[in-house]
Amino acid sequence: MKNTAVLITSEKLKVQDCYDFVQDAACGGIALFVGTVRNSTKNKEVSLLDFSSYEPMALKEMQKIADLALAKFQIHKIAIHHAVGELQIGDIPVIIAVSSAHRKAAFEACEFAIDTLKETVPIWKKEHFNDGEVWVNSHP
Amino acid sequence: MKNTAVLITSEKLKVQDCYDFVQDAACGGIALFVGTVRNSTKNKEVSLLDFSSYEPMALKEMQKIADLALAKFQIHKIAIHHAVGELQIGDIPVIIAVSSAHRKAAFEACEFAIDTLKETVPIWKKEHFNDGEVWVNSHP
Amino acid sequence: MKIQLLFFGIATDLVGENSIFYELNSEETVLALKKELLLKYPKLKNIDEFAIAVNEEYAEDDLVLRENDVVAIIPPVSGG
Amino acid sequence: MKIQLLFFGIATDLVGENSIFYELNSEETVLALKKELLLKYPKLKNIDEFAIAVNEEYAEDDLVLRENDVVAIIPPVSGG
Repeated sequence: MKNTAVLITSEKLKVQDCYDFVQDAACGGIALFVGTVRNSTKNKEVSLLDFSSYEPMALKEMQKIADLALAKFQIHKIAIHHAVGELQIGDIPVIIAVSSAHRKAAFEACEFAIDTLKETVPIWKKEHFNDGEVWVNSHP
Repeated sequence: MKNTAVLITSEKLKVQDCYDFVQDAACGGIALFVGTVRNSTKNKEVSLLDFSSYEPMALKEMQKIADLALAKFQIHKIAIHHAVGELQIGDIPVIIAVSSAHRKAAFEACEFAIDTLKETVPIWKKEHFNDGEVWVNSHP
Repeated sequence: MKIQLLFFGIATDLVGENSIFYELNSEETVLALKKELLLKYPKLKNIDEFAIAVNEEYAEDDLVLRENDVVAIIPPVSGG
Repeated sequence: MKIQLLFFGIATDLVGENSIFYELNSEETVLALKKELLLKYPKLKNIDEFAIAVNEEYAEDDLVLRENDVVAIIPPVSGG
């Protein structure tokens, strides 16, 4: 039985899909993190975000995170879904879902996964403003 | 604008309802905890759970948790939903959803809320087994 | 003076009641009532411990009960 | 010997390419390639820093590149 699911897609992400993957009769709790596109960054109004990825490597890095989370924490299953392409305010770039018998492990694994994803997975976000655009994190 | 939602219901809980309540254009992340009914406890097979509450007081205690989470953590909104009545394996007794600009606060508030709910909210769980039933936590 | 007693969870099963009216001889504390209840309903000793809520708020042992208070017997909670 | 270079994120914009074939004079390290790229594409200095992935894995500076390696220029990631 597969206990990890990693996905990069240009379709809309669905919380229910991640929930359904990790849900299990043996688990007592599910922790989820859902990233959402904010309407501003550093007090500047955002119009949309554009996500691109180095897809085969990004999937490998996401799989490493999922495998490491399973090794480090007492969890049942983990799903890591990331969207690419243009996202509007309120859209969902990322979902992490983790199921476990006891909730502490699910929270820890969920936070570990999103923290690590933001450090290692080759996905890039360009913020579009009314007066221009900027690649996030890329400038000195 | 109301930034807390507390609910006790005998209807099925819906993750989407809690998500929709906390989602906000100003928030960058949503942390959720979804409790689910496990098929066993202490290696004994569970057939169903029966939740009862002292409803008016339980709602007050849930509201206190929501208000305290808003005061303690930099979060936007919080929803705390709890089901009562008979629940089957895989059903959802509780959902906590928290939105915030930055994810750390959402995780902390979500974990605080479920930990506190389990300590203070007057709701009781009776576990039914094939050979009997037991009120959880009640015996010396 | 009269108060209302509410029983929940295992306490309902042990006492066989959900709600009763109960006569106090005088204004007395929550602690005094707890002791009375354990004498009147010795089966309550089967619970690990129980808290008391007065008018839907957890009450300390030294709170003094008043006429018409709604007093709930709260066994260890197990929501979530 | 020939390698393939892939550019992502801001690096694509700065270099004006997604993917090119690139000739190395000899087997050389990732660090040597980084220095060469900064000379050939001085605009890459506008990025805070960049990592190198070889065949879809992050590479240390001392890794020696081989014929036909797929070498990706990885600006600071910003997923999530």
